[in-house]
Amino acid sequence: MPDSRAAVPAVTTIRLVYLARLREAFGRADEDMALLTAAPTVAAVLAMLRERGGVWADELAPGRAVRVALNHTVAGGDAPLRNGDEVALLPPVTGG
Amino acid sequence: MPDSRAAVPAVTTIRLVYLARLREAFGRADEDMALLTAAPTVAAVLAMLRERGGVWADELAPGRAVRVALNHTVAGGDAPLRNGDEVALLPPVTGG
Amino acid sequence: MPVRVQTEDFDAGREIAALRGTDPRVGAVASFIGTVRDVNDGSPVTAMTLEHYPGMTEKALAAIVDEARGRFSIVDALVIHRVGPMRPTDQIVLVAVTSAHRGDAFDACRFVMDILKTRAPFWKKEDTPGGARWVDARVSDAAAEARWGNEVEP
Amino acid sequence: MPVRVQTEDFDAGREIAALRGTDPRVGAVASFIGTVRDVNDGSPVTAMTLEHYPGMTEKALAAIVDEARGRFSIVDALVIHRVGPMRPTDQIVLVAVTSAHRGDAFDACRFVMDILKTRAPFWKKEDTPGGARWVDARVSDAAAEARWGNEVEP
Repeated sequence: MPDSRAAVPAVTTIRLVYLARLREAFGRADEDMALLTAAPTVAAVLAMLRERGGVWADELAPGRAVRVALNHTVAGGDAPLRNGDEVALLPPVTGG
Repeated sequence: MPDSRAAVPAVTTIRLVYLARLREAFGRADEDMALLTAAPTVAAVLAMLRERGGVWADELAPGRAVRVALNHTVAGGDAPLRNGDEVALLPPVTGG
Repeated sequence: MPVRVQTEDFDAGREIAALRGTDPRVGAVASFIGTVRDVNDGSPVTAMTLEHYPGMTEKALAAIVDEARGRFSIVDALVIHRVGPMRPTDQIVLVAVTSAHRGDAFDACRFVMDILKTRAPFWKKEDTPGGARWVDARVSDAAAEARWGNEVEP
Repeated sequence: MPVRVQTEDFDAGREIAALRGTDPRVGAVASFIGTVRDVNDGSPVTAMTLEHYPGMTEKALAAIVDEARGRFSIVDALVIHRVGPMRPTDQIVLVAVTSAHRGDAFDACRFVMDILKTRAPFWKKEDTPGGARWVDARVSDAAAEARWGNEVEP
Protein backbone atom coordinates (compact mmCIF):
# COMPACT_ATOMS: atom_id res chain seq x y z
CA MET A 1 0.00 0.00 0.00
CA PRO A 2 1.57 3.31 -1.02
CA ASP A 3 2.41 5.89 1.63
CA SER A 4 -0.04 8.72 1.06
CA ARG A 5 2.18 11.17 3.00
CA ALA A 6 4.96 10.74 0.46
CA ALA A 7 2.64 10.86 -2.49
CA VAL A 8 0.91 14.10 -1.45
CA PRO A 9 3.56 16.39 0.07
CA ALA A 10 2.27 18.70 2.74
CA VAL A 11 2.41 22.43 2.05
CA THR A 12 4.66 24.36 4.48
CA THR A 13 3.64 27.99 4.73
CA ILE A 14 6.19 30.36 6.18
CA ARG A 15 6.29 34.08 6.77
CA LEU A 16 9.18 35.99 5.22
CA VAL A 17 10.32 39.22 6.85
CA TYR A 18 12.69 41.71 5.16
CA LEU A 19 14.58 44.18 7.32
CA ALA A 20 16.10 47.60 6.73
CA ARG A 21 17.91 47.89 3.38
CA LEU A 22 16.42 44.61 2.13
CA ARG A 23 12.88 45.79 2.89
CA GLU A 24 13.49 48.89 0.78
CA ALA A 25 15.24 46.96 -2.00
CA PHE A 26 12.43 44.38 -2.24
CA GLY A 27 9.67 46.95 -1.84
CA ARG A 28 7.94 45.00 0.89
CA ALA A 29 8.28 44.32 4.61
CA ASP A 30 7.00 40.74 4.59
CA GLU A 31 5.11 38.11 2.66
CA ASP A 32 3.84 34.57 3.06
CA MET A 33 5.41 31.79 1.02
CA ALA A 34 4.09 28.28 0.42
CA LEU A 35 6.79 25.61 0.16
CA LEU A 36 5.90 22.41 -1.65
CA THR A 37 9.10 20.44 -1.11
CA ALA A 38 9.03 17.55 1.35
CA ALA A 39 11.79 18.87 3.68
CA PRO A 40 12.10 22.61 3.15
CA THR A 41 15.15 24.42 4.48
CA VAL A 42 16.41 27.97 4.81
CA ALA A 43 18.72 27.38 1.84
CA ALA A 44 15.81 26.25 -0.33
CA VAL A 45 13.89 29.43 0.46
CA LEU A 46 16.90 31.58 -0.42
CA ALA A 47 17.23 29.70 -3.72
CA MET A 48 13.57 30.31 -4.53
CA LEU A 49 13.92 34.01 -3.79
CA ARG A 50 17.02 34.27 -6.00
CA GLU A 51 15.06 32.72 -8.87
CA ARG A 52 12.90 35.84 -8.91
CA GLY A 53 15.89 37.53 -10.52
CA GLY A 54 16.57 41.28 -10.51
CA VAL A 55 17.10 42.83 -7.12
CA TRP A 56 16.33 39.49 -5.44
CA ALA A 57 19.17 37.76 -7.22
CA ASP A 58 21.46 40.72 -6.59
CA GLU A 59 20.80 41.20 -2.88
CA LEU A 60 20.81 37.49 -2.08
CA ALA A 61 23.71 36.46 -4.32
CA PRO A 62 26.06 33.99 -2.63
CA GLY A 63 28.74 35.96 -0.82
CA ARG A 64 26.45 38.85 0.08
CA ALA A 65 26.42 39.39 3.84
CA VAL A 66 22.82 38.45 4.58
CA ARG A 67 21.93 36.58 7.75
CA VAL A 68 18.80 34.55 8.23
CA ALA A 69 16.86 34.47 11.49
CA LEU A 70 14.47 31.58 11.98
CA ASN A 71 11.84 32.42 14.60
CA HIS A 72 14.07 35.23 15.92
CA THR A 73 17.27 33.19 16.17
CA VAL A 74 20.09 33.23 13.62
CA ALA A 75 19.99 30.02 11.60
CA GLY A 76 22.13 28.24 9.01
CA GLY A 77 21.15 27.19 5.51
CA ASP A 78 20.36 23.62 6.53
CA ALA A 79 17.86 24.62 9.20
CA PRO A 80 14.56 22.77 8.51
CA LEU A 81 11.37 24.80 8.22
CA ARG A 82 7.97 24.03 9.71
CA ASN A 83 4.55 25.41 9.02
CA GLY A 84 4.16 28.89 10.54
CA ASP A 85 7.87 29.61 10.84
CA GLU A 86 9.05 33.19 10.55
CA VAL A 87 12.12 33.54 8.32
CA ALA A 88 13.76 36.98 8.40
CA LEU A 89 16.50 38.25 6.09
CA LEU A 90 18.90 40.59 7.90
CA PRO A 91 21.50 42.87 6.35
CA PRO A 92 24.65 43.37 8.46
CA VAL A 93 23.59 45.05 11.70
CA THR A 94 24.71 48.58 12.65
CA GLY A 95 23.30 49.27 16.10
CA GLY A 96 24.99 50.49 19.25
CA MET B 1 92.76 81.22 48.55
CA PRO B 2 90.56 78.37 49.87
CA ASP B 3 86.99 77.96 48.58
CA SER B 4 84.80 78.92 51.49
CA ARG B 5 81.80 77.10 49.97
CA ALA B 6 83.63 73.79 50.16
CA ALA B 7 85.02 74.45 53.62
CA VAL B 8 81.67 75.40 55.18
CA PRO B 9 79.01 73.12 53.68
CA ALA B 10 75.58 74.70 53.39
CA VAL B 11 72.79 73.23 55.46
CA THR B 12 69.92 71.81 53.40
CA THR B 13 66.68 71.75 55.33
CA ILE B 14 63.92 69.52 53.99
CA ARG B 15 60.45 68.66 55.18
CA LEU B 16 59.67 64.98 55.65
CA VAL B 17 56.06 63.80 55.30
CA TYR B 18 54.86 60.35 56.41
CA LEU B 19 51.66 59.00 54.94
CA ALA B 20 49.05 56.48 56.11
CA ARG B 21 50.57 53.38 57.74
CA LEU B 22 54.01 55.02 57.97
CA ARG B 23 52.58 58.04 59.78
CA GLU B 24 51.05 55.72 62.37
CA ALA B 25 54.17 53.58 62.65
CA PHE B 26 56.46 56.59 63.10
CA GLY B 27 54.04 58.40 65.41
CA ARG B 28 54.26 61.64 63.46
CA ALA B 29 52.89 63.17 60.25
CA ASP B 30 55.93 65.25 59.34
CA GLU B 31 59.19 66.76 60.57
CA ASP B 32 61.99 69.00 59.37
CA MET B 33 65.44 67.56 58.83
CA ALA B 34 68.74 69.42 58.38
CA LEU B 35 71.14 67.75 55.98
CA LEU B 36 74.83 68.64 56.33
CA THR B 37 76.24 66.67 53.41
CA ALA B 38 77.41 68.58 50.35
CA ALA B 39 75.10 66.88 47.81
CA PRO B 40 72.18 65.34 49.69
CA THR B 41 69.98 62.80 47.95
CA VAL B 42 66.80 60.87 48.64
CA ALA B 43 68.88 57.76 49.34
CA ALA B 44 70.96 59.63 51.94
CA VAL B 45 67.81 60.72 53.76
CA LEU B 46 66.48 57.16 53.80
CA ALA B 47 69.82 55.97 55.20
CA MET B 48 69.68 58.58 57.97
CA LEU B 49 66.15 57.56 58.90
CA ARG B 50 67.12 53.88 59.02
CA GLU B 51 69.93 54.73 61.44
CA ARG B 52 67.26 55.69 63.97
CA GLY B 53 66.69 51.95 64.32
CA GLY B 54 63.51 50.35 65.66
CA VAL B 55 60.40 50.93 63.58
CA TRP B 56 62.36 53.25 61.26
CA ALA B 57 64.80 50.52 60.32
CA ASP B 58 61.97 48.00 59.98
CA GLU B 59 59.61 50.05 57.83
CA LEU B 60 62.36 51.44 55.59
CA ALA B 61 64.44 48.27 55.28
CA PRO B 62 65.69 47.70 51.72
CA GLY B 63 63.10 45.63 49.89
CA ARG B 64 60.11 47.18 51.70
CA ALA B 65 57.69 48.69 49.21
CA VAL B 66 58.04 52.36 50.12
CA ARG B 67 57.99 55.02 47.45
CA VAL B 68 59.42 58.48 47.82
CA ALA B 69 57.76 61.59 46.41
CA LEU B 70 59.94 64.65 46.02
CA ASN B 71 57.83 67.80 45.84
CA HIS B 72 54.76 65.71 44.95
CA THR B 73 56.41 63.63 42.20
CA VAL B 74 57.72 60.10 42.61
CA ALA B 75 61.54 60.20 42.72
CA GLY B 76 64.41 57.72 42.71
CA GLY B 77 67.12 57.35 45.32
CA ASP B 78 69.64 59.46 43.41
CA ALA B 79 67.37 62.51 43.18
CA PRO B 80 69.26 65.52 44.58
CA LEU B 81 67.65 67.56 47.35
CA ARG B 82 67.50 71.32 47.69
CA ASN B 83 66.64 73.56 50.60
CA GLY B 84 62.89 73.60 51.22
CA ASP B 85 62.14 70.35 49.40
CA GLU B 86 59.24 68.20 50.58
CA VAL B 87 60.16 64.52 50.76
CA ALA B 88 57.22 62.18 51.39
CA LEU B 89 57.37 58.48 52.22
CA LEU B 90 54.46 56.57 50.70
CA PRO B 91 53.34 53.02 51.47
CA PRO B 92 51.83 51.11 48.52
CA VAL B 93 48.70 52.97 47.44
CA THR B 94 45.22 51.46 47.73
CA GLY B 95 42.79 53.97 46.24
CA GLY B 96 40.14 53.56 43.58
CA MET C 1 14.38 43.17 33.27
CA PRO C 2 18.01 43.60 32.15
CA VAL C 3 17.16 44.44 28.51
CA ARG C 4 14.98 47.24 27.16
CA VAL C 5 14.27 48.54 23.66
CA GLN C 6 12.52 51.88 23.62
CA THR C 7 11.99 55.05 21.61
CA GLU C 8 12.27 57.36 24.64
CA ASP C 9 15.54 58.73 25.91
CA PHE C 10 16.93 57.35 29.18
CA ASP C 11 18.50 58.87 32.30
CA ALA C 12 21.84 57.05 32.37
CA GLY C 13 22.69 58.18 35.89
CA ARG C 14 19.38 56.98 37.29
CA GLU C 15 19.64 53.66 35.45
CA ILE C 16 23.17 53.03 36.70
CA ALA C 17 22.19 53.95 40.26
CA ALA C 18 19.18 51.62 40.11
CA LEU C 19 21.34 48.79 38.76
CA ARG C 20 23.84 48.92 41.59
CA GLY C 21 21.08 49.73 44.07
CA THR C 22 22.27 49.02 47.59
CA ASP C 23 24.01 45.75 46.88
CA PRO C 24 27.11 45.71 49.11
CA ARG C 25 28.72 42.97 47.00
CA VAL C 26 29.21 45.51 44.22
CA GLY C 27 32.62 47.18 44.13
CA ALA C 28 32.73 48.10 40.44
CA VAL C 29 30.27 49.58 37.96
CA ALA C 30 31.37 49.85 34.34
CA SER C 31 29.11 51.54 31.86
CA PHE C 32 29.03 52.65 28.27
CA ILE C 33 26.83 55.19 26.50
CA GLY C 34 26.76 55.34 22.72
CA THR C 35 25.75 58.71 21.27
CA VAL C 36 24.93 60.09 17.80
CA ARG C 37 27.85 61.91 16.17
CA ASP C 38 27.39 64.68 13.64
CA VAL C 39 29.70 63.03 11.14
CA ASN C 40 30.14 59.45 9.91
CA ASP C 41 32.42 58.09 7.23
CA GLY C 42 33.31 61.66 6.31
CA SER C 43 29.76 62.95 5.74
CA PRO C 44 27.86 65.36 7.97
CA VAL C 45 24.92 63.67 9.66
CA THR C 46 21.92 65.83 10.57
CA ALA C 47 19.65 63.07 11.88
CA MET C 48 19.25 59.33 11.81
CA THR C 49 16.68 56.63 12.38
CA LEU C 50 17.29 53.34 14.14
CA GLU C 51 15.24 50.41 12.95
CA HIS C 52 15.13 47.02 14.64
CA TYR C 53 13.47 43.64 14.34
CA PRO C 54 10.85 43.51 17.10
CA GLY C 55 10.70 40.16 18.79
CA MET C 56 14.23 39.19 17.85
CA THR C 57 15.90 42.26 19.36
CA GLU C 58 15.08 41.59 23.00
CA LYS C 59 15.91 37.92 22.55
CA ALA C 60 19.28 38.71 20.97
CA LEU C 61 20.19 41.24 23.67
CA ALA C 62 19.17 38.86 26.46
CA ALA C 63 21.31 36.13 24.89
CA ILE C 64 24.31 38.48 24.83
CA VAL C 65 23.82 39.36 28.51
CA ASP C 66 23.54 35.65 29.34
CA GLU C 67 26.76 34.96 27.49
CA ALA C 68 28.48 37.75 29.43
CA ARG C 69 27.24 36.21 32.69
CA GLY C 70 28.74 32.89 31.66
CA ARG C 71 32.11 34.38 30.79
CA PHE C 72 32.59 36.93 33.57
CA SER C 73 31.88 37.10 37.27
CA ILE C 74 29.28 39.86 37.39
CA VAL C 75 26.49 40.81 39.78
CA ASP C 76 24.04 42.39 37.34
CA ALA C 77 23.82 43.91 33.88
CA LEU C 78 21.57 46.27 31.98
CA VAL C 79 21.16 47.06 28.28
CA ILE C 80 18.92 49.87 27.04
CA HIS C 81 18.83 50.47 23.28
CA ARG C 82 16.78 53.18 21.65
CA VAL C 83 15.03 52.94 18.28
CA GLY C 84 13.36 55.53 16.07
CA PRO C 85 14.49 59.02 15.04
CA MET C 86 17.53 60.61 16.72
CA ARG C 87 19.76 63.65 16.34
CA PRO C 88 23.46 64.29 16.95
CA THR C 89 24.39 64.17 20.68
CA ASP C 90 21.35 61.98 21.46
CA GLN C 91 21.94 58.85 23.50
CA ILE C 92 21.54 55.58 21.57
CA VAL C 93 22.54 52.79 23.91
CA LEU C 94 23.47 52.20 27.54
CA VAL C 95 25.29 49.12 28.79
CA ALA C 96 26.02 48.93 32.52
CA VAL C 97 27.54 46.06 34.48
CA THR C 98 28.10 45.63 38.22
CA SER C 99 30.69 43.32 39.68
CA ALA C 100 32.80 42.81 42.79
CA HIS C 101 36.00 43.79 40.95
CA ARG C 102 36.74 46.13 38.09
CA GLY C 103 38.28 43.62 35.68
CA ASP C 104 35.05 41.66 35.28
CA ALA C 105 32.93 44.82 35.08
CA PHE C 106 35.09 46.34 32.33
CA ASP C 107 35.39 43.08 30.40
CA ALA C 108 31.68 42.26 30.55
CA CYS C 109 30.62 45.80 29.56
CA ARG C 110 32.93 45.83 26.57
CA PHE C 111 31.98 42.28 25.61
CA VAL C 112 28.27 43.17 25.55
CA MET C 113 28.94 46.25 23.38
CA ASP C 114 31.23 44.38 20.97
CA ILE C 115 28.80 41.51 20.49
CA LEU C 116 25.76 43.81 20.33
CA LYS C 117 27.45 45.67 17.48
CA THR C 118 27.65 42.53 15.33
CA ARG C 119 24.63 40.47 16.45
CA ALA C 120 21.77 42.61 17.72
CA PRO C 121 19.28 43.37 14.90
CA PHE C 122 19.51 47.16 14.70
CA TRP C 123 20.06 49.21 11.57
CA LYS C 124 20.95 52.88 11.26
CA LYS C 125 19.76 55.08 8.43
CA GLU C 126 21.43 58.48 8.34
CA ASP C 127 20.28 61.75 6.85
CA THR C 128 23.20 63.38 5.06
CA PRO C 129 23.44 66.26 2.55
CA GLY C 130 23.57 63.54 -0.15
CA GLY C 131 20.32 62.01 1.06
CA ALA C 132 19.37 59.21 3.43
CA ARG C 133 21.67 56.19 3.51
CA TRP C 134 21.84 52.90 5.38
CA VAL C 135 25.01 52.78 7.44
CA ASP C 136 27.49 50.11 6.35
CA ALA C 137 28.68 47.61 8.92
CA ARG C 138 32.24 48.26 10.05
CA VAL C 139 35.06 45.83 9.51
CA SER C 140 36.42 47.05 12.87
CA ASP C 141 33.27 45.77 14.59
CA ALA C 142 33.81 42.28 13.20
CA ALA C 143 37.40 42.48 14.40
CA ALA C 144 36.25 43.57 17.85
CA GLU C 145 33.90 40.61 18.06
CA ALA C 146 36.61 38.24 16.87
CA ARG C 147 38.84 39.34 19.76
CA TRP C 148 36.47 37.50 22.10
CA GLY C 149 37.11 34.24 20.28
CA ASN C 150 33.56 33.59 19.16
CA GLU C 151 32.90 31.12 16.43
CA VAL C 152 31.69 32.76 13.25
CA GLU C 153 27.95 32.54 12.91
CA PRO C 154 26.31 31.13 9.77
CA MET D 1 38.99 70.85 35.63
CA PRO D 2 39.22 67.15 34.78
CA VAL D 3 40.39 66.02 38.24
CA ARG D 4 38.67 66.49 41.60
CA VAL D 5 39.39 65.20 45.10
CA GLN D 6 36.54 65.76 47.52
CA THR D 7 34.88 64.44 50.67
CA GLU D 8 31.34 64.89 49.31
CA ASP D 9 29.54 62.27 47.29
CA PHE D 10 29.03 62.90 43.57
CA ASP D 11 26.13 62.52 41.14
CA ALA D 12 27.67 60.20 38.55
CA GLY D 13 24.87 60.72 36.02
CA ARG D 14 25.13 64.49 36.20
CA GLU D 15 28.94 64.39 35.94
CA ILE D 16 28.87 62.09 32.92
CA ALA D 17 26.21 64.24 31.24
CA ALA D 18 28.26 67.39 31.89
CA LEU D 19 31.40 65.74 30.50
CA ARG D 20 29.83 64.83 27.18
CA GLY D 21 27.83 68.06 27.17
CA THR D 22 26.61 68.77 23.67
CA ASP D 23 29.81 67.89 21.84
CA PRO D 24 28.70 66.25 18.57
CA ARG D 25 32.15 64.71 18.06
CA VAL D 26 31.43 62.35 20.96
CA GLY D 27 30.11 58.93 19.97
CA ALA D 28 31.22 56.95 23.02
CA VAL D 29 31.22 57.55 26.77
CA ALA D 30 32.89 54.94 28.96
CA SER D 31 32.72 55.31 32.71
CA PHE D 32 33.63 53.49 35.86
CA ILE D 33 32.37 53.88 39.42
CA GLY D 34 34.22 52.23 42.28
CA THR D 35 32.08 51.52 45.36
CA VAL D 36 32.71 50.32 48.91
CA ARG D 37 32.04 46.59 49.39
CA ASP D 38 31.01 45.12 52.73
CA VAL D 39 33.74 42.50 52.61
CA ASN D 40 37.43 42.57 51.70
CA ASP D 41 40.03 39.83 51.87
CA GLY D 42 37.48 37.67 53.66
CA SER D 43 36.62 40.09 56.49
CA PRO D 44 33.38 42.02 56.91
CA VAL D 45 33.90 45.76 56.46
CA THR D 46 31.56 48.11 58.31
CA ALA D 47 33.19 51.40 57.31
CA MET D 48 36.41 52.75 55.92
CA THR D 49 38.40 55.95 55.67
CA LEU D 50 40.29 57.13 52.62
CA GLU D 51 43.40 59.17 53.26
CA HIS D 52 45.41 60.95 50.58
CA TYR D 53 48.44 63.18 50.16
CA PRO D 54 47.06 66.66 49.45
CA GLY D 55 49.05 68.47 46.81
CA MET D 56 50.40 65.31 45.23
CA THR D 57 47.00 63.70 44.63
CA GLU D 58 45.67 66.18 42.08
CA LYS D 59 49.05 66.28 40.36
CA ALA D 60 49.24 62.50 40.12
CA LEU D 61 45.68 62.20 38.78
CA ALA D 62 46.23 64.96 36.23
CA ALA D 63 49.42 63.21 35.06
CA ILE D 64 47.47 59.96 34.59
CA VAL D 65 44.81 61.75 32.54
CA ASP D 66 47.54 63.40 30.44
CA GLU D 67 49.13 60.03 29.81
CA ALA D 68 45.75 58.63 28.73
CA ARG D 69 45.36 61.55 26.32
CA GLY D 70 48.75 60.74 24.83
CA ARG D 71 47.96 57.07 24.36
CA PHE D 72 44.34 57.17 23.20
CA SER D 73 42.24 59.35 20.94
CA ILE D 74 39.83 60.86 23.42
CA VAL D 75 37.74 64.02 23.55
CA ASP D 76 37.62 64.59 27.30
CA ALA D 77 38.12 62.83 30.63
CA LEU D 78 37.07 63.27 34.22
CA VAL D 79 38.31 61.77 37.48
CA ILE D 80 36.55 62.36 40.80
CA HIS D 81 37.99 60.62 43.85
CA ARG D 82 36.51 60.89 47.32
CA VAL D 83 38.45 60.97 50.58
CA GLY D 84 37.37 60.70 54.21
CA PRO D 85 34.94 58.31 55.91
CA MET D 86 32.76 56.01 53.79
CA ARG D 87 30.38 53.10 54.24
CA PRO D 88 29.55 50.03 52.17
CA THR D 89 27.71 50.89 48.90
CA ASP D 90 29.15 54.45 48.96
CA GLN D 91 30.76 55.72 45.77
CA ILE D 92 34.56 56.12 45.95
CA VAL D 93 35.71 57.06 42.49
CA LEU D 94 34.35 58.05 39.09
CA VAL D 95 36.34 57.89 35.86
CA ALA D 96 34.57 58.97 32.68
CA VAL D 97 36.01 59.32 29.18
CA THR D 98 34.45 60.61 25.98
CA SER D 99 35.69 59.70 22.52
CA ALA D 100 34.52 59.40 18.94
CA HIS D 101 34.68 55.59 19.05
CA ARG D 102 34.18 53.05 21.80
CA GLY D 103 37.59 51.38 21.64
CA ASP D 104 39.44 54.50 22.75
CA ALA D 105 36.83 55.33 25.39
CA PHE D 106 36.98 51.86 26.95
CA ASP D 107 40.78 51.68 26.77
CA ALA D 108 41.36 55.13 28.23
CA CYS D 109 38.84 54.61 31.06
CA ARG D 110 40.40 51.31 32.05
CA PHE D 111 43.92 52.70 31.70
CA VAL D 112 43.15 55.59 34.06
CA MET D 113 41.66 53.21 36.65
CA ASP D 114 44.53 50.72 36.40
CA ILE D 115 47.21 53.39 36.75
CA LEU D 116 45.29 55.27 39.45
CA LYS D 117 45.22 52.05 41.49
CA THR D 118 49.01 51.81 41.58
CA ARG D 119 50.15 55.46 41.41
CA ALA D 120 47.63 57.86 42.92
CA PRO D 121 48.43 58.53 46.62
CA PHE D 122 45.30 57.19 48.30
CA TRP D 123 45.20 54.76 51.22
CA LYS D 124 42.23 52.86 52.60
CA LYS D 125 41.82 52.03 56.26
CA GLU D 126 38.98 49.61 56.93
CA ASP D 127 36.96 49.02 60.09
CA THR D 128 36.53 45.28 60.59
CA PRO D 129 35.39 43.17 63.58
CA GLY D 130 39.11 42.64 64.28
CA GLY D 131 39.76 46.39 64.41
CA ALA D 132 40.90 49.02 61.94
CA ARG D 133 43.45 47.92 59.34
CA TRP D 134 45.29 49.52 56.46
CA VAL D 135 44.36 47.75 53.24
CA ASP D 136 47.22 45.90 51.56
CA ALA D 137 48.03 46.69 47.96
CA ARG D 138 46.90 43.98 45.56
CA VAL D 139 49.30 42.01 43.42
CA SER D 140 46.52 41.98 40.80
CA ASP D 141 46.68 45.78 40.61
CA ALA D 142 50.39 45.70 39.82
CA ALA D 143 49.64 43.10 37.15
CA ALA D 144 46.89 45.29 35.71
CA GLU D 145 49.28 48.22 35.47
CA ALA D 146 51.96 46.04 33.87
CA ARG D 147 49.52 45.11 31.08
CA TRP D 148 49.84 48.66 29.81
CA GLY D 149 53.61 48.21 29.35
CA ASN D 150 54.71 50.94 31.73
CA GLU D 151 58.23 50.96 32.98
CA VAL D 152 58.45 50.17 36.68
CA GLU D 153 58.76 53.28 38.75
CA PRO D 154 61.64 53.75 41.27
